[in-house]
Amino acid sequence: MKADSELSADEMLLDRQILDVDGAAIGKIDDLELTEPEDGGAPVLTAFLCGPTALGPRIGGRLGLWWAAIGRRLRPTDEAYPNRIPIGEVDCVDRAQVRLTVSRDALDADRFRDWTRDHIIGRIPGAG
Amino acid sequence: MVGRRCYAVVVGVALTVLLAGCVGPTVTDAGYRNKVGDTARQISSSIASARLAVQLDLDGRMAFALTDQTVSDAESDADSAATALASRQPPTDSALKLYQRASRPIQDAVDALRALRIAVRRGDSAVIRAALAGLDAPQHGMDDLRTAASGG
Amino acid sequence: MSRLFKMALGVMTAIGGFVDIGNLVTSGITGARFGMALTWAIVLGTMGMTLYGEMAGRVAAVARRPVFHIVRERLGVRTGMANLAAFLLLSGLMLAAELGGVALVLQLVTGVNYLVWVPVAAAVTWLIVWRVSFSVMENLFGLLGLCLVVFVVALFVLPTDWGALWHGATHPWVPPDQGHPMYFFYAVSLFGACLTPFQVVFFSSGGREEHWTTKSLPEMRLNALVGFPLGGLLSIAIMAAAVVVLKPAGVDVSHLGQVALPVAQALGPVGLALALVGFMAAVMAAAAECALSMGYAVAQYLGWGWGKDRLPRDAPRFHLVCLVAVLGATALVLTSVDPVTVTVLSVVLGAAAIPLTYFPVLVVANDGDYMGSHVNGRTLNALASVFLVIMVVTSIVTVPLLFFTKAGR
Amino acid sequence: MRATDLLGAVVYDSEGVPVGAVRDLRLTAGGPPVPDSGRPAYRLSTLECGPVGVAHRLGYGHRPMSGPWPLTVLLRMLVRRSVLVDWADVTGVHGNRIDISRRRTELRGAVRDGS
Repeated sequence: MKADSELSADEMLLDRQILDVDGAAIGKIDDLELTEPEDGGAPVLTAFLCGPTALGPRIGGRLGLWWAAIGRRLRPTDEAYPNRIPIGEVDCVDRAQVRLTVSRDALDADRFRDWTRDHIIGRIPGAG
Repeated sequence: MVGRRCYAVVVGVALTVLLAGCVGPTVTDAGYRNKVGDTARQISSSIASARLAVQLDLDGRMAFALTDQTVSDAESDADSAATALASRQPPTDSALKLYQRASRPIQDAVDALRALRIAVRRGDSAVIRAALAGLDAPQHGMDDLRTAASGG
Repeated sequence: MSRLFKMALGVMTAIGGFVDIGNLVTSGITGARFGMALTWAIVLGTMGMTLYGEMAGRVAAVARRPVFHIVRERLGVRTGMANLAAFLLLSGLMLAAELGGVALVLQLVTGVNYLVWVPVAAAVTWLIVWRVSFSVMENLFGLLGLCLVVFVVALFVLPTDWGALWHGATHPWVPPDQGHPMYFFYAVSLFGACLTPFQVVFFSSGGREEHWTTKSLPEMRLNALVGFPLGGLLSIAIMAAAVVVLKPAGVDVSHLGQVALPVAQALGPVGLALALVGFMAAVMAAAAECALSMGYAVAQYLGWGWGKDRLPRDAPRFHLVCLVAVLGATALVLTSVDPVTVTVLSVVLGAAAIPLTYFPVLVVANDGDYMGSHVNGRTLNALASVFLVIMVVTSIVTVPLLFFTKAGR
Repeated sequence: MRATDLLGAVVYDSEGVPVGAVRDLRLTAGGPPVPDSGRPAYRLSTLECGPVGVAHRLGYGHRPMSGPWPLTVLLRMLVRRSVLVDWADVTGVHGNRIDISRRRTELRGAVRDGS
């Protein structure tokens, strides 16, 4: 990953737009996954989390619960853990953008988009 | 959580006050006078609007359905203003007297606008001219009423 | 040559795109009621719009961030969401007003009740959103909207007393037959009609659609600094026409058709036809822009793909939001609520909501990390701060004014 | 652990005095390899704590903000009260509470003077 030697979570990462390798929008960095390594040292950044199940808890309150619940329904296995974008798939992070090394289709990150396309928008004539 | 509930209450109260302000009853003599003055002003504006549109039409400067539309709007505006006033209960004796003084010219104005609308729809320019002239008296009536409502 | 043409086209569409149902209605009403006394509100609103539009356009071109990216980035998830909700609510109201406006114009042309035309207006609006390309939409409707120049022509044909108009504009006292609350209520309505957040969201997102870069700045500035003020001038012309014809006749504007009467008096059927074409184009374009801006806002907040330069199936959720927006607004107009009342209400409430999106844009326009050498200068910042204060004051006084004047009745 | 579990949590110093809420996490390159890719990771090094989050969020902490004037002064003043807490000093994270092994007075300010 190409980035400065120091990143700040709130100022540079959270709520930034994620673009795939072609520049297509994937989502926002709704949360960061920090993992405590086996050597017992400080937690390390392992993945960006995105989607309703990551955003819901940040919205908080009843709306947040509702938001996360809808997100969970859209996941194939009713799983509560959000979409992970492993840090290894991140190409670069800088002030201008956050870009990945993979394409949107390889991630399977967005079932809501697929569902909307297949069930609503794709059925209207002229959707392309 | 408490903050949110507080917020909901404040919004609720604000909305109630706002809505109450929109349809609140007139309880004072001055309030009723104001209402009569407003009604006269609205009807007077409707007459002016219809007169302008029809005059332009007679001069061949109008097109499409605009004349018809403007005259219909004027009639229905005047009618609903008259109905709104009639639905208010005059709070005092002097208010009642004012209402009795007002109802005749207001009805005349609405009738004159109705006659104009019918004439415009029929399209006979002589009839239209006559109906247009018929607006003069109600216009004066409204002017007098405004003076009466604002004065003693 | 082609570059010059493009620039001229940009300015002309910015003029046509500035005016919408809000400007038509509020300029007509205030001209007939207050004479030129409220000209300052249009001038102020147009200056604000120019300032805001230029900053949002610059941020879109240099930092590549349209308005609602910034809102979420700088205000956070929760405040950003409240902001988004307010924007959607007010733009939905505005969209209803625009759709009602299109239907009203069709009623004026055909004589058939406007409620019949509402679904037609909605369908055409949605078709523009769905398939018409961005540049065709902007250019076609922007140029047709220029037909509104007949109001300026009308002023020259009518026996206009220019000295009296100028005197009225430079002596903005409250007319004796109108109260202060009413005067300031309509001042807010004019301010809000010129400075509509959905137009800024559209302008900056449109910049991303057209792939603006730092090189596009001169073109963008020309649109904002020349196009918007000329659009404001058009609003003043509409007001002046009402002052010359409607005010002496004692007509109080409460219908869209009355706004066109001065043109009929000056120029006859041909002028009237042009005025109605101008109304139609301006309001139709605004309806489509309004629906699109709601889609842009939601997609930008949640990080979805958006844009008219791709097929609908590649940005399905963006198109879903636009579709739902059009359907919702249509349902609102079909309740037969008076479109003119909806218009006044939406511009006034819109005025109250301006700081919500203006503030984050102002902050990011000062961020050296994003903007490099294109950050706001000192003078611009001073002006922008003054406007921030004006906007905040406006939003504080709006609701009490709405209450005291019973929405201007 | 998620970043937002830490953001907003209140930090207490060794004497139990609240230092402020966590406003930002600083991540430094050069950590151990990440399991997913085997590449070196960004490691959580510092918590930035302060009484007010707005100023930080808007960018008046570390970004080169050129104005507008009254806001710059006001927001910078708020940020100046923020302090840095090294992750190494954290002794425990319990829900919304973070305990550290130092006293408040020993902590560095988040904004260097003059910046």
